[in-house]
Amino acid sequence: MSGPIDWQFESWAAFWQMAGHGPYVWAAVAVTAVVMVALLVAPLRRQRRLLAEVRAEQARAARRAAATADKPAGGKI
Amino acid sequence: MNSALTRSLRRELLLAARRRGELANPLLFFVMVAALVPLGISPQASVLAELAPGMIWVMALLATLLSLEPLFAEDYRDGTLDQLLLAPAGMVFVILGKMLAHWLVTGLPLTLIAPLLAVLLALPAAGWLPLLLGLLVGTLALSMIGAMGAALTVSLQRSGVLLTLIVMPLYVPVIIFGSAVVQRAIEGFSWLAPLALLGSISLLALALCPLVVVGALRLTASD
Amino acid sequence: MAWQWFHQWGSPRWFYQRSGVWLPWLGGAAGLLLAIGLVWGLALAPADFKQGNSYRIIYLHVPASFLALAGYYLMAIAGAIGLVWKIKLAYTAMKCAATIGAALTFVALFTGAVWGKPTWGTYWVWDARITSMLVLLFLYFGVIALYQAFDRVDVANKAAALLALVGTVNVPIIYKSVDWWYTLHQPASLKLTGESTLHASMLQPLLVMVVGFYLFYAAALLLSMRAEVIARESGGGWVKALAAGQGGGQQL
Amino acid sequence: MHPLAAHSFPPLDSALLAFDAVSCERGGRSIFSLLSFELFGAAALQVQGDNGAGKTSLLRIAAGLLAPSGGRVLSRGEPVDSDRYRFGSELLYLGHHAAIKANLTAVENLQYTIDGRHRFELAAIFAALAAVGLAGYEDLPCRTFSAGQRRRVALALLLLSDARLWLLDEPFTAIDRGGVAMIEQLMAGHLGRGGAIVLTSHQPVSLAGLRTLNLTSGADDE
Repeated sequence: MSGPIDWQFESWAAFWQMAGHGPYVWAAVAVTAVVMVALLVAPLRRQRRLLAEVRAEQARAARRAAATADKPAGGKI
Repeated sequence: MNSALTRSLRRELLLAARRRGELANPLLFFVMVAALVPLGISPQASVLAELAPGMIWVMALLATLLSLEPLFAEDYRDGTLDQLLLAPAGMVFVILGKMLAHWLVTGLPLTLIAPLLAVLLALPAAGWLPLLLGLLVGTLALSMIGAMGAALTVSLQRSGVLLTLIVMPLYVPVIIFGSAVVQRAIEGFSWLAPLALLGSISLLALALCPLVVVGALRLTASD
Repeated sequence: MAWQWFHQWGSPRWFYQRSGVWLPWLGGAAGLLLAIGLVWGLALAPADFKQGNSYRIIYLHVPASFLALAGYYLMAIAGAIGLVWKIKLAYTAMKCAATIGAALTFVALFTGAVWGKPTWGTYWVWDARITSMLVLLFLYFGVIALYQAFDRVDVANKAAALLALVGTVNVPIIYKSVDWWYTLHQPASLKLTGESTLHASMLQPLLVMVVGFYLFYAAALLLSMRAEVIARESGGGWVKALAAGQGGGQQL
Repeated sequence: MHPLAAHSFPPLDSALLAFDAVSCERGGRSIFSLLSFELFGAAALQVQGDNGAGKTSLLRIAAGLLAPSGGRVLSRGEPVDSDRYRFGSELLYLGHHAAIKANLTAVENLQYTIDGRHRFELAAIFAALAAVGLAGYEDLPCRTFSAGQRRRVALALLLLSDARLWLLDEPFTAIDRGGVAMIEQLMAGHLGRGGAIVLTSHQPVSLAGLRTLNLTSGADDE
């Protein structure tokens, strides 16, 4: 990095304004951040939902076993 | 009676939610056709602004046509249509619920995504609000009138093209008043008159189309 | 040995465990690089003499554009591997790459449009590069829509892989035809992402951001593939054990 | 015993369903003509005949889906079309295809019934699904079901609905042996409550008091 860190903007306000171009730059940063966070969070939530579905399937199988256990001669597919 | 309407509406929306992937197709079509216009004609904003009102309306019409075919076809195939015809609680309301659900699932999203097209086709700012209001009202008429075509052609195998043939002429007034609303606004005139006419067409369609659809479905069930 | 390693990738369980090990490192590195690159690009790099500060969007737009295109080719290659060697994991990679690629293409388009406003006064300009990017987004949506249209997964895999391959052949043709179309209609004017020579102090943060984006892409892809693998192997014993395990505590 | 509905139907003063010299034409070809029969409570009629003899057409005419080319269809002494609402609410028609939505789960198919008239509690739905042998499959989407399972979901609707007249078109298609016994048990229960059934089937149906009507040979053995 050549020389000491030279901040381009004197204050946070100037950094936010960016000489008039602030809204555009920060809008772009915001949308990019939202999309990237979504790309990380969505798979994790999907994984949790899928594992919950696996548990529900096991409960379903238990119900089926219970149904056939008490009336084995009953209508079974 | 309106409980039949609300229950049918809820049922159809639940069904639509289960096929979310398919719902995006008319929207994607809507945006893609918009991208083809400049490629075909010219990227200059001035040229595009001239075409934008009419183009957006034609594209909304084509996108609605695209989504009409499965409206009754699936019910016809799995036997649900017979049960629909036997609904004692006023079949008209059950059908109306189905048609409103179709509008909520295709017409409304088309309206909400229209600003994106306005940007792509460089529509002047004056035309944005009229475009939204016009589409909001107009897509209702598009769905209602389109449902009639779908009901008439439900029992045919390849009904896609025939459906378009039947319905396109009926869409002419909607297209004329729809693009007139936006055109007038861009030129600075009052755009309420065409909007009011468009609204009356939609209300007329809302009242009469379900009856025609019931008749058409009863017709197909007895062939 | 290499062949055996190549086939090891075939077993989803093995993949799930290996990716579990790499993921924290990958995610950490990506986060670090992105943070450094962003601060460097937004706060430290000098303003462009012509465009002022709005050029700083380049630190998001260019990496996203790179990944949009690279992601498409990666998706197509994964599809090809699936078709040729019948490796299910390749199809999984293809499906997940499609979604992430589409998202990053959207980011590229959005940042490009926002950048266009201060530069040219309107959000959307039919610039050659951006138009091609829009067509690329439609290609992505095409692959995703085709994949979702089929109920049976194996048919969906093959169909989507085929469409992706066809797409790769078309992408260069599309880009060239759009360039030709653009020069046909457009009077000479600044190309948005032309090779205007960037000063070194502006270029360095850009490189950091590009690497950061690639690492992020890899991390997001692995995450998405892990969820997809669980979805496809939900019948498997190891998934049931994982479900039981995850019923209580949280372990990756 | 009918697991759900306890009450039985009130007595009838005239036929629940009556064909008065009904004839049917399809594409210019006469399917059957001048057909008459009457169906009172606690009675079942099996319509037999070769393929194309018009069994399904007969049921659709009875349900009001198909207009007869001649004669009248009466219910409680009046033409069916005069009061479609009353006749509709007393009737349940089970066609060739089980009117089941593939994307909905079994429970949702019964919760959101098409004609919007029925409102069943969840417990009743689960009991009905268990009675037709679908315990454990309640919250699965029906697209994962076999044809037999989908038909059972439609049969569960028979249990839940209070319709007095059942019109069943080939109710046994795609049903295994255990299922057939279960359906016959359901029909017996329905007759016990004073309901009426018209069904078409190629299989022999073991049901007390069953009359058969053969469309091809025209025999109508009372």
